[in-house]
Amino acid sequence: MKKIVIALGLIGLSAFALAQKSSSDSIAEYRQMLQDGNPADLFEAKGEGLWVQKRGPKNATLEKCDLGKGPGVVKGAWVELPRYFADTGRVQDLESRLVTCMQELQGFNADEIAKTPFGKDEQNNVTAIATWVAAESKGMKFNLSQSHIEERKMYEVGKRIFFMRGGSHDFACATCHAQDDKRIRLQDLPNLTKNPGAGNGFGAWPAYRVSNGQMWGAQLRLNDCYRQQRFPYPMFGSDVTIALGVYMGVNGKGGETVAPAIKR
Amino acid sequence: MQTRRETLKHSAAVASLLAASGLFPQYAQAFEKAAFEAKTINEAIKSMGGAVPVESKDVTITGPDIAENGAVVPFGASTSLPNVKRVLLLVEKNPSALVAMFNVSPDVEVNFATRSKMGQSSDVYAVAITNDGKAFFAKKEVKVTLGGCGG
Amino acid sequence: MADPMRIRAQAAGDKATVRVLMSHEMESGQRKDGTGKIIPAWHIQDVTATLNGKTVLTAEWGPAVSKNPFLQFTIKGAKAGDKVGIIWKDNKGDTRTDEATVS
Amino acid sequence: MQSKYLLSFTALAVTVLTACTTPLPSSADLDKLTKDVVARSFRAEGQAQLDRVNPDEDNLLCAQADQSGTTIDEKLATAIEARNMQTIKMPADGKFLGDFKEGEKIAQSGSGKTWTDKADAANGGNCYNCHQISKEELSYGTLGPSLYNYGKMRGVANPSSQESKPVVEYTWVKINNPRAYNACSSMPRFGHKGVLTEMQIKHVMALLLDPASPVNK
Repeated sequence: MKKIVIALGLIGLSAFALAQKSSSDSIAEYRQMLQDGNPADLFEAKGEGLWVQKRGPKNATLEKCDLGKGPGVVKGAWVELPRYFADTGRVQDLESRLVTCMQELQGFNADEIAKTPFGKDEQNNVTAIATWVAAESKGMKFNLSQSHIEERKMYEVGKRIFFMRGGSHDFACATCHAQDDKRIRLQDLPNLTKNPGAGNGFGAWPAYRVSNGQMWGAQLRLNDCYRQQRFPYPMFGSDVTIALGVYMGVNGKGGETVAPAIKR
Repeated sequence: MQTRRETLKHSAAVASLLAASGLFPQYAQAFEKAAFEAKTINEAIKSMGGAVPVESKDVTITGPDIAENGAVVPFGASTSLPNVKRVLLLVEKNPSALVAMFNVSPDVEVNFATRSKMGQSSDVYAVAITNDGKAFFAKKEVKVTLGGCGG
Repeated sequence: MADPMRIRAQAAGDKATVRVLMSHEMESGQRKDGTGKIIPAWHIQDVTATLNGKTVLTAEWGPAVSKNPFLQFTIKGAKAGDKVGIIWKDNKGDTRTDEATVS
Repeated sequence: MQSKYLLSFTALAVTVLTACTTPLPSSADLDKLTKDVVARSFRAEGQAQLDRVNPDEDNLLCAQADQSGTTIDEKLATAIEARNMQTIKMPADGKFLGDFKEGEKIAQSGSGKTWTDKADAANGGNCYNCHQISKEELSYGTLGPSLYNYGKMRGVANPSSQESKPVVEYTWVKINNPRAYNACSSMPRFGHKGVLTEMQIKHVMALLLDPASPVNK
């Protein structure tokens, strides 16, 4: 009798293990099905158009924008960002750099764009342009510079912020993103302290989110991480977000960019 | 192996979905507003005519077994049957079952793919309607998980 | 005005596979806003596909088609250089037409 | 003559080196810089006020250890555990278990305390985000250990019995403030930080310990 119970228990267990495996396989299959026809393409096309469109108080295009590889060089720029820019004296990521260009070349007010909520007005345009810029580097490998002292300082600051515990739940970025093969619910968590997690995880944004049909840049990705971490609101382009970008980007060195990706 | 009873049960389900959609060719209109507003199968059974749609191995529905997110669920509907006039995609448990309808012409293959919202786990049907008013279907069960932090 | 579509049409043998992404909210009519009021359905209702100006496919969609819709179909007898056109119209009367060349 | 030459050569080498690679500031200076960066990067939003980015001593010490990839010094750990143990309040009415059905709802809910949550709304426990709990829920996280059969495995047949008391009290402390036992636990301090109310914690206790709970089936 006892033997039967144990045997039954085992069957139950293995059936359960099987169900678990097949559900993660099925979800992988589902994700695969969405790869062809990523709506990020729509934003990429829009961004490409915005780059060459005369806009803003100065009625100018962004074609002379320097993303770090010289005015107008787009291909390969994304995999080297964030980086130090001498003209602003700051380390900047793709989105904050685009806003600088929109101010300098087109005459937009950078502070106003930074204050605009995500998904509205010029923020939408920043996301679209970032999507196109990132897509232009598709398949290239992350190679962030650490030659300037400010870039190295930002890496160190980013590391400290990544491990900083706080908020009502004592969470840090590291609580969820410093181990391999962990998940929240069924969602796999990339280990952002090294590759492949850093390159594939952080390097996947801008990404199209199927859950809400929105295109999210890295700034919004980090912003919503902090919301769920129960922290206060990190401001657009703030040094906390830039430092984290440097930390994860440097950790992702050599990883191939998959942005713009399609995500849950 | 499908028993006769099961086949009948499925047929009835599809028949009522179809009836609910009001899409039998004899009722064809310009934009089938009513079709896209039909709520339930029960609602439809009443208006059910004589034609009974049959399950057919010549109709194919492709889609995931599990959708990580019900907001976007990819489907393909195709058939090797001749003389097909329309292809429908229906999600049984959606507030309105009919998702999309494709009018076939000789210039296209009877093979369409699109993406649907799903409120919950449900059977999903691809239905092919022939020029002479017969309806054939294939169905697939799709589970919808929510996942994520929910925060 | 609505944002442009992305149309990819690729010839293989004597046919061409067309993949389309459309920029549209596809509001389901099931959701409520902050005050508890139902947000009215707003969705693409009619889709027409043409090959060199001739209609080859029409479709009718409800609000259950996903936001930023995807559509894939195959045109018989289409070859590189042919023009594939897509027209959509939504239930508010907004419409958008885009064209791509088969490659 | 030769040594003088060598000396100036060394001096030159040093100059070149510093010019090429400005040395990083000291670790303490970088800590200070981080503090400044944090201070200017966040703004208050909803109930998420700026005090949330002023880590307490426990969090500071644990983050330092996390960052260096080491485990925290044993003496520090003991001190952290002791002061967190002092935060524990046993249930006023002596009852540790509530309703496991309510506990399941709390375990499922991931909401609460974010800047988009209403401050007066009930918070969730986020439990399934990190733990397997009941067998029916397949969508569970793996950051924490499985809690399936939690009470059963610990031999809890009657949670109010004398022999179950140590397990029941341990669990109460663990949910209220896990750092009373594990200085740098990643688990939120649900009671101490006011994430869950005493009543909510009782419901979660029941989910884990009530023999009738699906967890112990």
